[in-house]
Amino acid sequence: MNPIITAFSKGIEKSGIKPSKVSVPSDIPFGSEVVNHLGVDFFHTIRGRAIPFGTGLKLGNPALKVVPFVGDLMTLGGNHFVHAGRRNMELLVICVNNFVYRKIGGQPTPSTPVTFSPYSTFEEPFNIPHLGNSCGAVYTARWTALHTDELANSIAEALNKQGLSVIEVISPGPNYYTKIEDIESNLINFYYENSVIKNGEDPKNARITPEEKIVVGKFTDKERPTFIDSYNAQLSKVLGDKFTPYGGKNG
Amino acid sequence: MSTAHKFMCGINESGRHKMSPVKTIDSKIIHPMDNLLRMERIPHIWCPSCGIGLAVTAFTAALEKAKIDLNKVAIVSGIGCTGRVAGYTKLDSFHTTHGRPIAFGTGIKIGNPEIKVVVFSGDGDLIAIGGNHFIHAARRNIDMLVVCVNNFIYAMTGGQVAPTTPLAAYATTSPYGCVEPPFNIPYLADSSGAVYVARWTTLHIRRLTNSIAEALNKRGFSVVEVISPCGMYYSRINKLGDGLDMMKFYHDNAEIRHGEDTKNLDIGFQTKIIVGKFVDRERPTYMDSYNKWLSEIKTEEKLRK
Amino acid sequence: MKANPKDVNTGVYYIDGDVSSGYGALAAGCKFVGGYPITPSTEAFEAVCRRGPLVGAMFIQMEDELGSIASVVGASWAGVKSMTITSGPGFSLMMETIGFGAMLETPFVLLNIQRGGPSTGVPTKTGQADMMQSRWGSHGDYELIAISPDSPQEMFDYTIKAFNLAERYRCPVMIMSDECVGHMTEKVVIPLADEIEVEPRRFYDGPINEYLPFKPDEDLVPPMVKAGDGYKLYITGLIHDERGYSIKNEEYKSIYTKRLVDKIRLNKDKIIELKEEETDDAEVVIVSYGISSRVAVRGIEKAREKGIKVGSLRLVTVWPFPDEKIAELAKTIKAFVVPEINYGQIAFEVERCSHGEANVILVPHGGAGVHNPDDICDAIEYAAKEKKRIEGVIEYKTKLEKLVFEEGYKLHE
Amino acid sequence: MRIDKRGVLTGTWNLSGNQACAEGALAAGCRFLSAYPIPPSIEVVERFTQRAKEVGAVFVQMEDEISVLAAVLGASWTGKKSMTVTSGPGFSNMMEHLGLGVMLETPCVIVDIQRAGPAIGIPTRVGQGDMMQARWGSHGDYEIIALSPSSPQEMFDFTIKAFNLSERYRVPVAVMSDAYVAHLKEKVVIPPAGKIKIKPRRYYKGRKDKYLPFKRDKDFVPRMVDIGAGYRFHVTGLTHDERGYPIMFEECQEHNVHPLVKKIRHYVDKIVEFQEVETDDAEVVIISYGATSRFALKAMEQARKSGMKVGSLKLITVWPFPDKRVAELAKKAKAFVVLEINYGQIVFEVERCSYGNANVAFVSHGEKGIDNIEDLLSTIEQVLKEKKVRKGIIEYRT
Repeated sequence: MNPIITAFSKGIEKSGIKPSKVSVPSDIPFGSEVVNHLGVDFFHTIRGRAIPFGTGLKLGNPALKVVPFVGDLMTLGGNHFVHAGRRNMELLVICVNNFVYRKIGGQPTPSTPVTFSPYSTFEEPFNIPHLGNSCGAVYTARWTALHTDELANSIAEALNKQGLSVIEVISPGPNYYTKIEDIESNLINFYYENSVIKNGEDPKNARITPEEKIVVGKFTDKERPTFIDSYNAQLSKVLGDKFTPYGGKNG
Repeated sequence: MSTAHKFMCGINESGRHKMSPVKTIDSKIIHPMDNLLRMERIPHIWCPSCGIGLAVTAFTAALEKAKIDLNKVAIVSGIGCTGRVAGYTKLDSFHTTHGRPIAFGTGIKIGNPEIKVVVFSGDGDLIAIGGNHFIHAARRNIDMLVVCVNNFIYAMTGGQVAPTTPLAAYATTSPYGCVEPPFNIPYLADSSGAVYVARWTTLHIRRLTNSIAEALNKRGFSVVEVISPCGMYYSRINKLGDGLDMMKFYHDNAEIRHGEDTKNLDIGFQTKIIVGKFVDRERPTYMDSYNKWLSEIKTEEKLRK
Repeated sequence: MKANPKDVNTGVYYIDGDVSSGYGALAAGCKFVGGYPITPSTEAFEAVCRRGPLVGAMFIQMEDELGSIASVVGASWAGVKSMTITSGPGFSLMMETIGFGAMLETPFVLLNIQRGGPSTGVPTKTGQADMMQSRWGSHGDYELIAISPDSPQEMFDYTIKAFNLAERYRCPVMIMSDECVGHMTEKVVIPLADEIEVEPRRFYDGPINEYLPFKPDEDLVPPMVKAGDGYKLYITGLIHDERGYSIKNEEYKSIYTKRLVDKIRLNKDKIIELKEEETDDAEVVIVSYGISSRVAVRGIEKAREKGIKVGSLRLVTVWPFPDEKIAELAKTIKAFVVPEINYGQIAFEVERCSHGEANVILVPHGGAGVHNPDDICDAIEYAAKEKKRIEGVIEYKTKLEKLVFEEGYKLHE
Repeated sequence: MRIDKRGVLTGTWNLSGNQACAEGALAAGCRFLSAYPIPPSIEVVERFTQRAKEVGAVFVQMEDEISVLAAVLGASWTGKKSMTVTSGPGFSNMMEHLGLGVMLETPCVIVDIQRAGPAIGIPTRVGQGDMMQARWGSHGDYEIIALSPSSPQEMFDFTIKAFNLSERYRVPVAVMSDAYVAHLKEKVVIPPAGKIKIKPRRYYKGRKDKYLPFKRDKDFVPRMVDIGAGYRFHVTGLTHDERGYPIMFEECQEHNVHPLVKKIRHYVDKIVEFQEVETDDAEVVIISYGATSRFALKAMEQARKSGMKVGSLKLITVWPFPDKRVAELAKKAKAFVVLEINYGQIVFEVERCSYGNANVAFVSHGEKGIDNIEDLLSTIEQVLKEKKVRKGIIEYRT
């Protein structure tokens, strides 16, 4: 988690956005000191509901930059994710992917208790950038916990995007992974050996499979009217001056 | 036999593409799908000009076409107009909670892999509240057929905006026009891993039938989207005329493009509708990978001993 | 504080309870509604969708009820009054997040237009079987407030009251209406803005660095702030201390969640609202709420014609429950008669609070319809006649039950 | 009926409550488990998955608890005994499908390892805050059965009991355990397969075309068939007649829903189970369930030593609630002391059933860790001093 937080705070800095304007609904608990250091507002929501909670925050006060941290790998929250993408709700979803495909690094073996992975170990995981992209996200990227600088840049970039941005961060987490020490010991090499940067790659081809290396990079960067934009556009068109546009890009 | 009846049996005026011969019991014409429909439930609840009846006709015809043991087919529906389909088909049929038929069907499939599970429900049910189960079942590649009747609106509750309502279309909860871009269901299914994806309108009754029959014999998560008119709400609120006008619209604006890349299948308000079979691929189903995994463990343990 | 004239569509209307409640919400200054269509509550949401944009209120139809309520909790923390609208099945889906809202002491209003249950039940017809659920539906210990209006006019008035209570006590407030009231069309008078009392959110106005999100005032309710004002909020659904920080296992003292319960239990008397009629010399008292209280009126009249002294106690706020009131009535009367559209929920509460000093007769109804006033009248007669104390809720056998189970009623040919 | 021997791990073991629960399920013939990982219930799934391959049982991890219970209901209709295991937050998510299970009268078992709530609460700490939720958590009117084990051995026994009850009454049965019992390791004796009583599913054995899914026997319980057996039946969550077809009249509602309540309420005496210790001469009766009952007994012994006449009533089935027995005891005893790890849930039921005949004192174990019994003892002393019966629930400052 720590490298991600570091990258996150760097990213906020780079983006030039006041930390106080950033709200972080998350189903991963942050340390209180971490939050103090970041200077953001933090909401530890129930599992899987970070995105709708963020939707509420954003619509309640469009001036906010809302950055949901999602740790459940779109299990409970999958529906909220795809719909936020469809609406192009102005959120930056940072999906911390603790899932390590079973064959990578030879651990865990198939007999690892399935309950510790967000999916049963024999299931194919979601290709999150692809899912996000196909649901209409305007920005998708994937980095490993190792690529802190790239991650920071991505976050800075995404924070200034209008619409739903998704950044998947591959990072092993003890909660989901029994033999974590095996991996941590040689994490650096592990990611060096097992990841390859392909910016602009079609996320469709960025599946995480045991055979191929983890494809990382920035995949999508497009423009689409956000929910609030199209809301204002449509209603002004129909209601004319009876309607005062809501919030707007920066509240 | 009335024209309407013929139409319902899928027999057009020229008598072409009969789905099944006209059945009679002591010279009284009975519904040709008598053995597949719960006739005691007819007349059904659907409004005049609704397309769901056609989808059911196609489905029942497909069941016969697919030549599968009907006792081993379970049909699961959710809530909504299409949710009532389970109540009219004479199979093991379940009318479950809103948005959960896929989850319920998953339980049936894994509880007894012999059963062919068909989830027959609407867009709001499967894609809005059931979206999570939809993408996850596709990812897992649960061996089931999903027939998603898409009428662009929540009809049962009186015409609220749905995640399939085209931009700027009107609905009671988007009284000033829909502001949310709709889902492209085939694309969603495709990108979450469905092995068979097709889309037809209720006008393409024969192709739809064939498609469903094909999908019934497909191993894995198959999705057939059926674009269907809702004369009572969608057409009325948007002033699109009655069911026949919608059918005419499909006739003029539906274009068949097999194998089209699913990302080009967006549907706008009264724009061209691209139909056809888009995806047909092979992937190990959930039970396949489960059994593989199981055998791996067992061999591993043998080695340990 | 008075309502904002912009939000209030003053006038005399002929509208149904749902719509009236929607107008009430906007009049109370509600600026965010997250909903999901479900019969029979849709009209309320539709009303907000039509009128909301004109008064600068945002609405969104989420992908499901889980999403709609989560967005409402979020919006409330963004600083706007917010509300969600649903019915039984959606209510069940919201349970986890309702507990979450209570834990975060988030003010929001939930309008539940009850329908016949369980499960999908009878979507288009009435029921009152979610009453206990509204109190006990989420896991863990919490207390909240539930109001049960019985007319479109009250739907308007009590929606406003609900918002006021929510802001006052920083807790979710349920409007437990039912399909009958929701779809009942009556005259509704929407007063001038300056006749509507609106409780503003209690915002914290001290130095930023001294702010503790969960440090209560003397009435056990902590003041609130908005997200994005630089307070570096740390809000968690874990059990937490005044700073909002989650508490480590070893230092676990449940003082925090205790306050969640106490802030309602100790402020009970201020919250509870009852409508009492001729209870002073009554021998039988009808305890009712929502639509049942209107059906009961006829039953009571009939009984009075027969010369029975009948009083009526109507629960406007069902939760917190008026324990003391029931207890003191129990001393003076023979029996309570509780007509409700379920097979016994509030009746058990009445039984609990009557401490064996008065009989409790339940007039049940499965839903999909309302009581036959004759049943209520007969129950009252029986209650008045019955000499001895009978332990347990006496379930009165209604005409409907007799018809269905004894007189061989044919459901289908 | 003959039970599947493969499931029974006969012998004496040292198991945690969670493991015992999994063993109980397998012994009862449960062959389908669906769950979403949530502490403190994970060990059940682990144990189950480890043993599953030996007994040909299957575990499915769904995307959330909503789909979990939906899958369990579906699997149950295929003839497999099915269950799920969860904790507070998951239990809340299951509420809608609990209602569906009741409406479709689908036998299944829900194990809720309670933790401190509300919301996320403290995932690793014990709590008993879901007791009322088990009874009232889903919308609409229904009755349900809930058991509350207090030791790993009981986790094993009650899980089997739960399956039997759910097959007998065709209702979802909740096993309301808690983190304390779930993580407690104790001796668990698993009897030989022959010694374990298993209630078979009540199948319909008649002409296929005559089958009515909701035609009730005298005891209000309808008979079941499996999917794929060729009955071509229909069931719905809507209000339905005995054919399973929806009919939206109040008559049908009465006809459909009233029996759901009756089939439990009329057999309360058959279902209800509790353990009494020295209640005959008791002036104060401690009422407890689950983890707390262990400390209730401890406190009782101490109190007896110091000459106070104290008995204990331990609830085995919390729902349906033993109204009659509590009422009887209320007449004999001076007072009840109710011990719960929450801020008052079952104590309200006790107050209800004591009809003003006995004082009802409440001790919340939320305050100071669960194993401290001083509060309990001092409460007993103080309640004994009470001269007359006080209205409402008494909470002494301790």
